[in-house]
Amino acid sequence: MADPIFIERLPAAGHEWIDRDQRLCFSFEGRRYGAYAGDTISSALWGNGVRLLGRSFKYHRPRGVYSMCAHDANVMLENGETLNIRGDTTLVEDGMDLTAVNTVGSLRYDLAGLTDRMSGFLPVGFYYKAFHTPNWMFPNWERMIRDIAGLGKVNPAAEWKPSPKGYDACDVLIVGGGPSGMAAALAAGRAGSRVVLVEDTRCLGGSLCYAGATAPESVATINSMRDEIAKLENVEVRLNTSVRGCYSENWLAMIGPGGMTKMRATAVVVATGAYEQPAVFRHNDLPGVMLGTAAQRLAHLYRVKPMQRALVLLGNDYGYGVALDLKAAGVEVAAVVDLRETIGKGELVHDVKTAGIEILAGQCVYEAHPAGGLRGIKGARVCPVNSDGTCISTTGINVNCDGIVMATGWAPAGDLIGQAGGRLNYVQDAAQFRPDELPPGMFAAGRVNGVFGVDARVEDGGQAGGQAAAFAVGKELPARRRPTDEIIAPSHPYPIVKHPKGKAFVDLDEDVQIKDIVNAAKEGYDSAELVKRYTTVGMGPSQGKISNLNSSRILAKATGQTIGAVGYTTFRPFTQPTTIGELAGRRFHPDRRTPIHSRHQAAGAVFMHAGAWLRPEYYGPRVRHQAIVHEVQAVRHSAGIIDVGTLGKIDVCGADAAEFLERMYTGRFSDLTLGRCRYALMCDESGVVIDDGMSARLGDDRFYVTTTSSGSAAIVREMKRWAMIWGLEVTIIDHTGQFGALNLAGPESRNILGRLTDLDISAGGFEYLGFREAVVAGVNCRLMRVGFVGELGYELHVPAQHAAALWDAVIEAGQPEGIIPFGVEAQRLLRMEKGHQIIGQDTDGLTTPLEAGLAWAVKMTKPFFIGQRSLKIVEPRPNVRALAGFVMHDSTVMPSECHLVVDGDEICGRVTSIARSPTLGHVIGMAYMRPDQTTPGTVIDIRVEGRLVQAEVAKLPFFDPSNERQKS
Amino acid sequence: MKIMTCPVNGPRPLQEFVYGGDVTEMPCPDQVTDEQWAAYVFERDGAPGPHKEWWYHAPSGVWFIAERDTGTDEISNTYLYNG
Amino acid sequence: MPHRLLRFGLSKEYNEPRMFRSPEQLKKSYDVVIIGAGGHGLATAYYLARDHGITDVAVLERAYIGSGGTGRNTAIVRANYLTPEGVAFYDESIRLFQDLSADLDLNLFYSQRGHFTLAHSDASLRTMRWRAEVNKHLGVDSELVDTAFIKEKCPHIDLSCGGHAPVMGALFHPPGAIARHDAVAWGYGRGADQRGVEIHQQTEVTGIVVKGDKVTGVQTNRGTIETNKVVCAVAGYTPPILEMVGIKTPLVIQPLQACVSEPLKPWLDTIIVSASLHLYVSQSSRGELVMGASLDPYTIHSTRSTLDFVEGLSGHLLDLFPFLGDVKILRQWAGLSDMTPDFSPIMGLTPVEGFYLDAGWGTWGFKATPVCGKTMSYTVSENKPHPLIEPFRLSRFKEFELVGEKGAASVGH
Amino acid sequence: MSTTAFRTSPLHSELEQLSPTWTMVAGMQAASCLGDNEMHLLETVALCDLSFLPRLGLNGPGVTGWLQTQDIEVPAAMYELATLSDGSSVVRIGTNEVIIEGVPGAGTIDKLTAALATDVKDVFNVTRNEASLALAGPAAADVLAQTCSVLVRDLLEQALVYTRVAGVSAAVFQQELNGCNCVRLVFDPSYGIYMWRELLKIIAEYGGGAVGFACLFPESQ
Repeated sequence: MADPIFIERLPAAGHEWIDRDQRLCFSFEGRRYGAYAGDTISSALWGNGVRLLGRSFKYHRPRGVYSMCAHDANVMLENGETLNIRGDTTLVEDGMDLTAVNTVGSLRYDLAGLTDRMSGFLPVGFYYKAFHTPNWMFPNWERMIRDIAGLGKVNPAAEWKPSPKGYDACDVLIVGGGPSGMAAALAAGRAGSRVVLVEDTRCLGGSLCYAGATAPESVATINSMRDEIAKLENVEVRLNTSVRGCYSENWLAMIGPGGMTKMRATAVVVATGAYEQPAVFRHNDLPGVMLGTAAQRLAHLYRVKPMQRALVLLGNDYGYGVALDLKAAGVEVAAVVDLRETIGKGELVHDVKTAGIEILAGQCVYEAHPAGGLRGIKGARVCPVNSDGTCISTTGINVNCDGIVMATGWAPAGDLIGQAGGRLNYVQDAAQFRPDELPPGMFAAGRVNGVFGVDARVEDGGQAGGQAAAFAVGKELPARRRPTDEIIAPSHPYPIVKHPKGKAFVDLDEDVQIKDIVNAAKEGYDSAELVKRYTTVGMGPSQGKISNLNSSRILAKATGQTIGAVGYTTFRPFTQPTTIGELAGRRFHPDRRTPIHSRHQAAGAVFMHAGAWLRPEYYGPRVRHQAIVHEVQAVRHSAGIIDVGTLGKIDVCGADAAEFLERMYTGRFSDLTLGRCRYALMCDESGVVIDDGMSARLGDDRFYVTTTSSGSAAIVREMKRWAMIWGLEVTIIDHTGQFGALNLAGPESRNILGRLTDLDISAGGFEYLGFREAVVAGVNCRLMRVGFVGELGYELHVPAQHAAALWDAVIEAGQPEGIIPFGVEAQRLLRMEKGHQIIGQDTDGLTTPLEAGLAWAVKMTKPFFIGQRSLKIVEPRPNVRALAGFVMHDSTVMPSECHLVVDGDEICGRVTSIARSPTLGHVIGMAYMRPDQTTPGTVIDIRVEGRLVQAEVAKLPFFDPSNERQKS
Repeated sequence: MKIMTCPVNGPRPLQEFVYGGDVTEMPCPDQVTDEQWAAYVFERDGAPGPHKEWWYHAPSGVWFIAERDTGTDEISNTYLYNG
Repeated sequence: MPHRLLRFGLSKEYNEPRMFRSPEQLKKSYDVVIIGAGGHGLATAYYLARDHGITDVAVLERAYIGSGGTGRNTAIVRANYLTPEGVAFYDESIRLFQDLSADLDLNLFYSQRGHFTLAHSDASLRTMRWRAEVNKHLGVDSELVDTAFIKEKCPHIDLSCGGHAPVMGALFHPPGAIARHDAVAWGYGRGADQRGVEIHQQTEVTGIVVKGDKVTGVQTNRGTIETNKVVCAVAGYTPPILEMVGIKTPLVIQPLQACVSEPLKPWLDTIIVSASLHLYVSQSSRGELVMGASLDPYTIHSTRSTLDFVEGLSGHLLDLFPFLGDVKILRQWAGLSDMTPDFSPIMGLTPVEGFYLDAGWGTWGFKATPVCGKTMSYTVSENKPHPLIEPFRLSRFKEFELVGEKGAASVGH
Repeated sequence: MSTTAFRTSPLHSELEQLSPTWTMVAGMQAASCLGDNEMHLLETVALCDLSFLPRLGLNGPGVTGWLQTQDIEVPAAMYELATLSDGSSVVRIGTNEVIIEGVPGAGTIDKLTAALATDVKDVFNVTRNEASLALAGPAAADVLAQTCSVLVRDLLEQALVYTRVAGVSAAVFQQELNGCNCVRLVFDPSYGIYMWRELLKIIAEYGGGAVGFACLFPESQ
């Protein structure tokens, strides 16, 4: 294989970020390139003379390095595993194999590039204005549009390794490790706060890492501050860490090498700096046109010569420093074009002059001249310009250059401030937005605060750090005064030049041009938010970091408003695109197991999820249906045992316990005698059935109630609340998880239980609906004689740690009778044979006890129970529906639960439970129907897959109507 | 992350709490018309502003009352229910 | 290249007319004043003008067109509801949506994708069948489908759900669609504007004048207007308006959050909803994943974002699509939902004569936009409720005649 | 009549797979040792099942008074842990609610249980069969920070906190056992296996693992 392409860099410099001792090799679009460790993908490619790094979203225009810090989305790559990799900020790894996203064919021969030629036909919002007639054609158009749009391709085979997430807290969080951030850290640190300083690049210093030449002495400043910070034990520095979002009460999402940290900070110092803003002119997006800071990053951090011959377009004194940087990097500076009529008198300006660089004041770049072969640009036309951006294109000169470097101004990186509810206001003389009202505990410092001079930033940061430290301990905030800033007007008010032929880009992510904004305003989309929604300016991957300000400027001009009045669109998380995996973290899925879980596993249970619980649906090895029938028959003919430990289990204690239950449940409990239990039904305040269970009396002042498995938590909660509101002397003890419970059922259950306890369980000694506390198999046990499944049966409740022992003992004791465990499905079938409703299955969100055939459990004569008053309102009305049983003798077509009961066009109700009864040998079920249909013998129609099948209404229960078996 | 101060357990992330709705007085069931009762059951004070609300700290099972402005989400006071 | 685009390439000038004028002054009086220039308000204005010849209408908007729920929802349109009342209502809405682009001559990107509501338990499977059966009975295309069918339509989904609550089946609703939500408001706005309706943005209602039990005027930050008919179509901002006329309702406001990913090449053609995972996701025509989850758990009248939301949503998304770990989320936002106890809207006449309510839109307002315009305009011009919305009357609560749609709610509440 | 059957830890089946040395403590088979030189795990982070420690809950208006008659002073302050003469600890978790946790060999709980056999007015015993774990070792704080918004440095000495750990409601407190600083987690036993597995996953990333209780209660095996 051919040697990788590698072009040597500029001579080594102390502050560079590359490690020249480590050579790496990677591929891009099928060609191999060399790189140094520490190179980002963009720096390595640019350094090797690659100019075409990506294609734009809409017109597939050639793109190169622009901000060199992912404030644009020009360089987006994929490697088959990961997509939309940011080339500017992603380090080269040896052996990487990368291609650009969103190309048809290849990056170089991108067929979709045609759209650029047709752009004249694709104005702002063009897709709203076509493709919809004729209607039937739209799907094809949409498919085409979808295929052209979109960046990376997802790889459905990709695996995500769970990434950790952690909580943390600090007194003062400082976001940004530039001069102001470091100063803030020192101030807060010295004040004794627990400080965390986060910096999203690999080292502290911020812009001074690459803008050194603009203030040579500042490098020294930085180094000394770094050393100082290192000395403070209460200041923790986190590099390569970025704050992605700021939420209520200084709750911040930070992403670093170790995944996500959720940081609670008492005070936050926002020292996030500023986004350098581009100038807008024809072809301002082509490779070779870049921001001043991008050129500086290339030259200083990666020692890459940004271009051979540069034209420097500037609107502030900072740009003069950039020009000097370029010269120092061996770039021939063709000229400095200063948008301003009168150029500054600063030192830098003087140095530029003495360096012999020509300065063209009051001029602008009217257009860049594309070079052939997607090589970027070959020159530019420079014309006189007025401060309002109108340009005299008739007079002007052409300048040969392969790069245009733009230093025309800044926008504060105020995202976090906006997210936290702070406001930015437009400051005319500085021609940019500046933080105004900050939420409590948030402080801004440095360039984000509109302070640009290095010394001023250090001073500003120190003040902010001091205030943050004071706030953290609730002290009065020291006064804050704006440092005197040697840099007055860092931004040009209107670095935007129209061109009749267009292609002057405001938003590079979305290919939004000047005319798009103007035309949108013309059409009536004349507020910042509407322009965004219509033109999609700022909607792209970089969320308008380098387009929103210019967009507002253009809109303001077009609508004759001030920029302040136009304002900006809402700041929302995230400050940088954040992966779903990092946000998801480990993904906890708490699930609950009963104390008998291991026994079910051993017995071959097939588990089902019931809420958070894992419950045996049935027991293998038989297939589902056979297993269920087998289990049902065991219960009917001999004995079965089921784990009902998921039921809610509550002790209601205290002098007013009985009164309390009277109010909570629809039935009567004051007359429930010691040693007895009773069905308990609960309604909500609108009279809708919400839960049921059993209630047993343990003593004068103590009851034991069970609830449905899904209801337990909410019922306990509501009981506690009502107990408090009613001021009753009652204590609610939730034993749900603390108790295990099993139901021993079947004709043989008495014999089996008898072997395990001394308790008199004879028919007379322990009658139906009786309750006892006794030792069973050596365990203190609560026994209820209940008949949910319609057989002689006992529900045994014991402390969770004893449940397994009890289960083993019962199974053991039941061997002679061939006892087997049965699952949820068998229980459902058994109870249906017995005509027992399941709340939630045979009722829904609006069912009253009157409709559900539960009126017998409601004592309307009581003074009060929850829901009673509402039931009194609906009681006199005829029911619209009623639950009744039905049988099917011909069940060649078998309905399923929730198939409809219909009468012609009328929906009368629905099937709520249905199954073939192994005991009765035919299909039985329960359904809602018109009350007049509920008389046994009535034939009802059920619609199944379009056909009507007949069922005959039957009396409940289907099985053992006289209850002999459960009472035996 | 919103922090709420439980009168018993102190400041905790909101995820530990269950919202119990506005504190309302149940009218005496036999002294109100059907319409008044329906109003109690269904009608809510949905407008932004200071509300008295039920909150429940799930891990410890403590109910308490929070005075919260539903417009600004500011919690001015939390205390245990006392009759 | 559709011929409709030729004009742009061929003409030097950009001659597109304004979508909507911005009238300098409020008039002294209007026949009808609609509060809220969202989809519902503008659709009502549009049909008032088009179908009922009532053009002396002002639509008042506190912020900008579509700034409320219209521009914040996840743009899903479906009719697979649970109650006959709901199904009939939303089905009519879909019918209107299907012709709306042509009707408004604006491409709304109304894209029929097919809508899956996943069932992770036999309980939800039952509810899905219930919905399917009611839908079919009323002629709405819905079917309970098995996992194989889901896999065929959405090959990349992990039906085992990472081992947690595996998918057991789904309610499949072929007409389920997504649309460009803002454009719906713009289209109705333009249509209304062209017919003489005045849209006043940046105009906040500060009071409503009621004499006896009759509406006589509306006070705004730009002056007072006389009118006898006021339509309140401000969804999440309804309660403060109701206070102005002294009407009490069951409405409570809860934020509903959403987020959007980077644009991806198309891989998800259907709309996937899982109530038990509190998740819904579709892929826009731009390629973004548009995702939402359940309501915030408590009342707050603020569109602030929370980290919990996007953490939880990301986790659940990976349960179904484990390969999305590296996909990046760009932005999250929130809107306000005005929830009712039975998850059905509150529409029609109110105890205050001339005050018409279009509220209770919770999480299901966008999909109802056209039918709300139709039925509310009828209700206003006839001063009697349109038959389709009769069941949604405010008085149903005191009558204990709720319309239980909770079972059809797309996400947990 | 009283219980004679063995207790089973909610984590029994998980421990069994680690072929432990079983030791009977207070009627429960407890894993005293999970293999040789497990002590070194305490230098990073170790997870230990302490569900065998007997626990007794008391609730009701009469609790504090009655306990005084049993010579047990309950700290007045909520959640404050007091250690009894026999090493058991007592904590108030409500105006009328108290929990007592025993240690191997301590008698308090048996004594109180016996005394409760005959009904005591306004004192109701609360079954406390929780799952009870210890995170031991220097990295315990990091493990907690990944699962719980309450940080170890927020935990006061001798005081428990009710919060959520890995999505589960739990009581969390610090305790020094065998000279090793532990984070104790006590929670609903039905979540025991879930919690055990999640914590082990995280601990593994720190090079930690599960240990037998002898590491923390050396004298009691």
